[in-house]
Amino acid sequence: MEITPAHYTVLSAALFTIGVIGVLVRRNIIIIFMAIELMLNAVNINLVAHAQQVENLVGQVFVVFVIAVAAAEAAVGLGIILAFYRNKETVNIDEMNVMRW
Amino acid sequence: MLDTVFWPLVKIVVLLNAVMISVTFMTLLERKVIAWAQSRLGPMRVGPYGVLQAFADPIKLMTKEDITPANADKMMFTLAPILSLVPAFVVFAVIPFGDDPLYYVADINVGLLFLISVTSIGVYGIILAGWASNSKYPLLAGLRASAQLISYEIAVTMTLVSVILTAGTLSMVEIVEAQRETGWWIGFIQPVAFVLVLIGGLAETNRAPFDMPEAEQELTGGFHTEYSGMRFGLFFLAEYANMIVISAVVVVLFWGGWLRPFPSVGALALLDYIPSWIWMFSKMFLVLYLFIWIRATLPRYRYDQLMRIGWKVLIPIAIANVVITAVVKVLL
Amino acid sequence: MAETIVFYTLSVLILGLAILVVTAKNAVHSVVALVMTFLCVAALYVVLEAEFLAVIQILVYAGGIVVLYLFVVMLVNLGRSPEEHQDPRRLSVFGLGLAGAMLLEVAGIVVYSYNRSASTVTAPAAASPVQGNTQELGWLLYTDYLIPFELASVLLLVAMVGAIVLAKRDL
Amino acid sequence: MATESAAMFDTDELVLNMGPQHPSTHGVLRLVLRLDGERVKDVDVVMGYVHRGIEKLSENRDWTQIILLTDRMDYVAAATNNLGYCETVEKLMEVEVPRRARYIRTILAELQRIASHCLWLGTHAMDIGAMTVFLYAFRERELILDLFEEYCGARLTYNSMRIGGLPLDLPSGWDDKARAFCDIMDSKVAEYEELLTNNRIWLERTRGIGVISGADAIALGLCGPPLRGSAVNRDVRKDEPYAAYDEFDFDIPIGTRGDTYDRYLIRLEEFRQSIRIIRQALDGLPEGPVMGKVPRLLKPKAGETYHAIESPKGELGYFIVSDGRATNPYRFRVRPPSFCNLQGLRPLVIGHLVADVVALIGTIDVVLGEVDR
Amino acid sequence: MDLIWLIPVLPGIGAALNGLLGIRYFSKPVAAAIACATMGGALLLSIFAFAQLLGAEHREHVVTLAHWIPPIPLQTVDGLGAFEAPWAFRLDPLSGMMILIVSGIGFLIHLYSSSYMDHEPRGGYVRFFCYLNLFCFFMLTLVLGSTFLVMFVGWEGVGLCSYLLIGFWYHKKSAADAGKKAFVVNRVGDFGFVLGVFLIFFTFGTIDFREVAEAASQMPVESAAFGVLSTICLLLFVGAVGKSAQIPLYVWLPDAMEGPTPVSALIHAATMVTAGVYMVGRNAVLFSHAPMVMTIVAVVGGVTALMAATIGLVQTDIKKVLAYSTVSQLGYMFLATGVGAFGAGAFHLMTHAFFKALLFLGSGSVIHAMNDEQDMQKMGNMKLYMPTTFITMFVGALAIAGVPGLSGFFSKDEILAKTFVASPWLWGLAVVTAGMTAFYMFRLIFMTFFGEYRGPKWGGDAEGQADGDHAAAADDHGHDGAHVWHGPHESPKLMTVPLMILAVGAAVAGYVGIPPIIGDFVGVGNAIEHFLEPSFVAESAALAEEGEHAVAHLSHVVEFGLMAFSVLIAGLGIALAYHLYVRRPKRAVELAENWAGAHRVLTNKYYVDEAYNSTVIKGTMGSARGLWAVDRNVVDGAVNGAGWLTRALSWVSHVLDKYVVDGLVNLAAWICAEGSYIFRRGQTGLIQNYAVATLFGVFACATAFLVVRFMG
Repeated sequence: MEITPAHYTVLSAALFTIGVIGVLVRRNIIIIFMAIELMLNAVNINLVAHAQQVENLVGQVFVVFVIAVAAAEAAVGLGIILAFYRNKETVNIDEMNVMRW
Repeated sequence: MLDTVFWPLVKIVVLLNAVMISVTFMTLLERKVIAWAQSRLGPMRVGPYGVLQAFADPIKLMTKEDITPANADKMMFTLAPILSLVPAFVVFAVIPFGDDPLYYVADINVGLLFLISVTSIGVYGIILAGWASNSKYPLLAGLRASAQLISYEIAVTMTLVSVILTAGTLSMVEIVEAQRETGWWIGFIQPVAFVLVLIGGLAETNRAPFDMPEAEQELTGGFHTEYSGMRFGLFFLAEYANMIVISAVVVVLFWGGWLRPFPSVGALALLDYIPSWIWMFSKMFLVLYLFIWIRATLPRYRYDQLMRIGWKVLIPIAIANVVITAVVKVLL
Repeated sequence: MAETIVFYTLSVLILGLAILVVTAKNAVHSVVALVMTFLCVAALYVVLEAEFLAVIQILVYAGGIVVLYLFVVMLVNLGRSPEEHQDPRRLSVFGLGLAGAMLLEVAGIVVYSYNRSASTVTAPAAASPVQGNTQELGWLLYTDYLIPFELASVLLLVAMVGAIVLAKRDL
Repeated sequence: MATESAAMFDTDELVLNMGPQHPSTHGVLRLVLRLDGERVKDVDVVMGYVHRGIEKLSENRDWTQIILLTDRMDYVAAATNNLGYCETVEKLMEVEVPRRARYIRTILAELQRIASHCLWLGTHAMDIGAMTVFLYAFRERELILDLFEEYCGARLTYNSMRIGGLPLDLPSGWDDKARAFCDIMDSKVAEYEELLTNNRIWLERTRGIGVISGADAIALGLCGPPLRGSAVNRDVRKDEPYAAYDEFDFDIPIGTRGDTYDRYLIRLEEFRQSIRIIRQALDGLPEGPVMGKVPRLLKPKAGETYHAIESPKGELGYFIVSDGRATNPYRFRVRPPSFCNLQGLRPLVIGHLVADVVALIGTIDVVLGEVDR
Repeated sequence: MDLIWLIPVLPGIGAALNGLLGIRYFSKPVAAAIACATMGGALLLSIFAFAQLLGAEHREHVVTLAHWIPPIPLQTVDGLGAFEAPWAFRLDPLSGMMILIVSGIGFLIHLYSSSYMDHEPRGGYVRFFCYLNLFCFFMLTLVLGSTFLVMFVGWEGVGLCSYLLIGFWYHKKSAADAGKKAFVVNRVGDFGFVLGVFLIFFTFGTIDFREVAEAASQMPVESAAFGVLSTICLLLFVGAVGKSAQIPLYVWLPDAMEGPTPVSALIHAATMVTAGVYMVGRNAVLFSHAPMVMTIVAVVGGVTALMAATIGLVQTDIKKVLAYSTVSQLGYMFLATGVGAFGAGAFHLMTHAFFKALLFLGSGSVIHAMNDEQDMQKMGNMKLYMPTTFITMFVGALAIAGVPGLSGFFSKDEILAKTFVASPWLWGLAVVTAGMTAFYMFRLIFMTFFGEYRGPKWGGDAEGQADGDHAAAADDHGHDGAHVWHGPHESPKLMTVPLMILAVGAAVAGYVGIPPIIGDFVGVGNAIEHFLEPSFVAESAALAEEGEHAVAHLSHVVEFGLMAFSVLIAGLGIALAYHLYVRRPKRAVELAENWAGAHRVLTNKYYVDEAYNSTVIKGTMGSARGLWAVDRNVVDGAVNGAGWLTRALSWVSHVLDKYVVDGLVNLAAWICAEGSYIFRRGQTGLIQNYAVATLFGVFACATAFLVVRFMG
């Protein structure tokens, strides 16, 4: 059976869903960040697969940008986590509610 | 099928064995060279002049009891040495040891980049070893080591960019070919880059004077304090394999790989009768000897000094080197 | 045939490891599973003839970003597991169901659309002056996408400054 | 970015136990370090692991037997310990020591100083990672041990002196061997200097590390090279000459900044000065007996005395009380230089990095046998 | 000569370097080297420029550096004039002589100071050289300035530097006060000067010296009426009086001795205080057209000379004696200019610069040797300890006393001769002053260098000698109070060499102005007068003719007689001093007791300071108090009334605001607060709940898409 972009898309959707579930279910914010990385990767798989299919490298170009954004997000996000951890001694997202009403 | 699967597999098997054997002899060489530097004899008991020491050591490591500390994370504790060994071996795939495809496993078009990226995986082994041991010294050493590796990786990668600019390709084989065509080894064009890669290589393989993570006097052995037996042996193997990789990279990138000296001088064509892989190995041997020599000579840097050198000296110089190379390249 | 085998193997690995990332009790195990996932994704890129991206995936993601995660996990040396405390108002189960429904819907859309238009649309790029995946990608980045590329570099610089400012204990 | 997080894994205070089984604490010293990241905030120095009660034992031994015990204090400089003890008892009994014996004692003490410094240099350099120097220094120490072996038969615990003089005269030809050793040592000191003195890494590891002012050093009771490193001119050999030191010409090196590098330079210079003293002593070696007039039964009259000499580690003092009736001391007390210098470790270490701790243990040059006694 | 602008700028650069960088970074030798090097450069340039000037055909050279003030239309007598001031420097014989004096003596004093100030801490040392260089910059600007305004920049600048340097030891209250006093008193004079410049512009429409002089020479001599020229001159003279410490504004100069001695030598003897004389000389044409003012100048000068000399007779502070001597000699110079002998005044200015700088530096050397002791009663027999200083100071004293053959003789004698022609009364005054000058100068010499040593004891001689090296070593290490005094000693070379050079200058400087009666014998003319002539005379034909006429009337016999008489008077003064202070020291004390009243008046300087205090200062303060009372009661009352009104109005507004406006706002807030309970429920603060909401949105969209696809 030939592998079509549809296969990749479904794989990507599944990976994305796992990421979404991680974001929604886990309470450790570091793991939530990792789930977000999974989601970004799902998107990347999609982009690369379709780039190959349409024989156009633009999709890959955008993967490069996604990776750059992911790096920036990880750096800043983890910086915030560390700063938060220093003040509150926790990384539980349920306890991060000081900005609530 | 034969060409795409069988022969590469054979080459891989041969290569892996060669690497492992050369690592054992590397340890012997190191002990001997340092012993001579320190006016003593080194191992003399096993075999003539201690030659068989190279086999005695691994046998000892393999037969020793393999202890897992009670509070260690068992899975990670086992995974860590494997994680540090695999990348060290994988990178051999793209190193060309001679001019014929026979002498290398693969010539991929992003070879150098592949090499850099796979090496960067090796850091996991060290961090996880430190963490999984569930002990203070290894954790401290593991964090130190990974910080050191990542810092120097930036410097080395930056420097390699200038080499890539000079050679105009990412393929290891083509880099050597480029040196043959111009007749100039890149080491002569990019001496600064060579020195940077050499220093960065020392740091990335945790060699003196950057052997902080394994500073026996300070951290009693570093991240592998809790390891024993063959799991310790795997770390050892990985470290020396990495040294060989660095030496091979330095030779390929800067000193013409398998090329004979003065590749453009026809009068020396006589030297071509010597097989290309002998050139390669003898150059690698010189680089490795230099590493050992440095270890015998220099004291150790302190951790903060080491990080300072990495971030405030090497990286700026590397960036400047890239910029200058780019400007020269554009102007020419 | 080979591609099929490789694809399914990798898919199973990716999804399995991803599930491990999300479910692992210990954050360090999560991180290791994440690295493995990324390596498998890189392998998938090779299958998709995107060698440069595969290498970048390993170099940046596996070798850089995830190391950062590992560091943070080790630094955040918790006395108690973050999963101990749970807010009663959270809607985890609802979210789980919703995510599952989403997956089904997307799969449905994909299957439906591909069944409808089996003919694939190709939009080959204008003839590139260079050959090879890396070179072509570079060409695109430095011509058509130069401004986004530079913006990305500025973004990274800002992120770097921001991370240092946030992480430094006393400024 | 990754290293930014790495550089700040100083999130909480870390208590690190260094020793007693640690490769670089030179024996069985235990340090409990309180770290802020890599920086030492406080340190507890725990010692006593090799306490053998030498002082108390001595109060139940014959005067001559005690010499043997003193060997076991600073076991890398046994002859110096012998010398200090013998001279103290001689002072108590007012015994005249023949000139030849005093000369030989000086030679032995200075050889011992070189040997001790060799050991120090080797281990200190080893701590900082320069392992080749370690083996070089031990090579030269071996030559001294050979000389001692030829003189008294032992290589570590010499038991090489007697109250009132020496047990033996020098073997024939010994002085030529000693001269030959001096020539060898001269070139070897230059070799050490070549490896370390201008080595960039060595400088970065030692210069400005463990700075202590002269006033602080005096207040802490430091002695020997750590004191002189802080620009305090104090050397018992010059200030209160003993043995035959007043007859020789030598200099006392003094530091300026009081850091580890200065202490290193001072000890290296002391190599040269010791060689100078040995050469002078060999050239001017007088003829005569090596044993003074001492009664068979040693029974000093009642009284107490304190006498100090300059051991390689610093001021080594003996305080002895005799009640005039027994053939053993009534009270025997040692002022060990290593013990006093160890007082300086805590102020030196605080504020430095973990990696500097080993360098600082090395720079004060303690021998735990002497600290614990 | 086009480089003359560099002459002032070089020390300016030195000052900037030392001031901006030096105080923080430079070591003492570096600072001193910079200061001395820039001054040396200025001196070389000055010599070069002067040599070129000597060789030039046309002895005037103007260099315009830049435009400073562009032409501004301003009202003048002749309608609108353009007020314009370029940065221009003028080199003519008068300014040529002045730059030589300023840069030459300035350079020597820089050298001297580098040793004299050595006890200062590094910061103070560098600061001192910064000020000193800055002073030289302004002084050279003053003398080189081509317009009144450029000159005024220098004029104010030297005033500032004088203030800074007098108050150099600002932690000492007396020094700080003296600085303030000098500054305030100078303000009075400067005010007159500024008014004079205004009037000049209003009258002539220009402020360039040459143009003013040319315009003035066209105007008639105001011998009968007190016209505009006289007014200008009087105002300018007020400025000169302030700067050059003449009656009634001389009071600041003696107090200025609180500054370091090199400062006293440079600023308060050799250069700055002569700026007044220079300015009057520079405007010779104006002054010669206002004979009434000239008379005032002469009288003020003469009376100042006499009065200061009398005060100087009894002072015991070595620097105060020299200070009053300076005031007195400045009076002499004004006397000379007042009688129209501008050349003689300038000549005396030059010789005075030499010997007075010498005397001050010598006294500095003595003070230095005596460990900062200034009271002559506590000195004595210093010639034993410091022969070089003694010899050089003795030469200086001889010169100032007017002993034949030395510089003071020539210049003073010329003034006397010219004065005799103008008015025998003033001549009498001047001769008496000359005698007093000789007396008090030699009183100083004898009290300081002869007789018995009366100073404090120090460690025994032998011990002192043995510790010499140690003391020197200690000096090298630190200057923070640990300086131990080992008795009077000769000063270091850096201090004595300038003394020697100045002594040679004081001895021979007079030979450029040999009076005609002697010059006729040896065939040498009065070189300096001839040289300076273009600066003074050319335009004022009328007066020059009159002067020539008068001098011609003076026969050689009379002139010789005058000369002999003044020498005799000086000799008498010296002899009297010798008698009273060497032969019979007790006699001096007896004299003081017998003439207690007069002595008290003189010691208290005629109670001038006290008089000023009770009149001028009290008056000023009283009127200030009155004005303050008016301000408080009337002006503040009006302001307070307005304030009260505002408050009353604002209270009304406040009530309105509180109950009406705030009520509305609070109502709106209350409504919001009550209403928000409904919406607040959704804000759980759980990020994941928000994410679920987002996901739900996506789900809805996807569902909608599917529905549309399948339905459509």
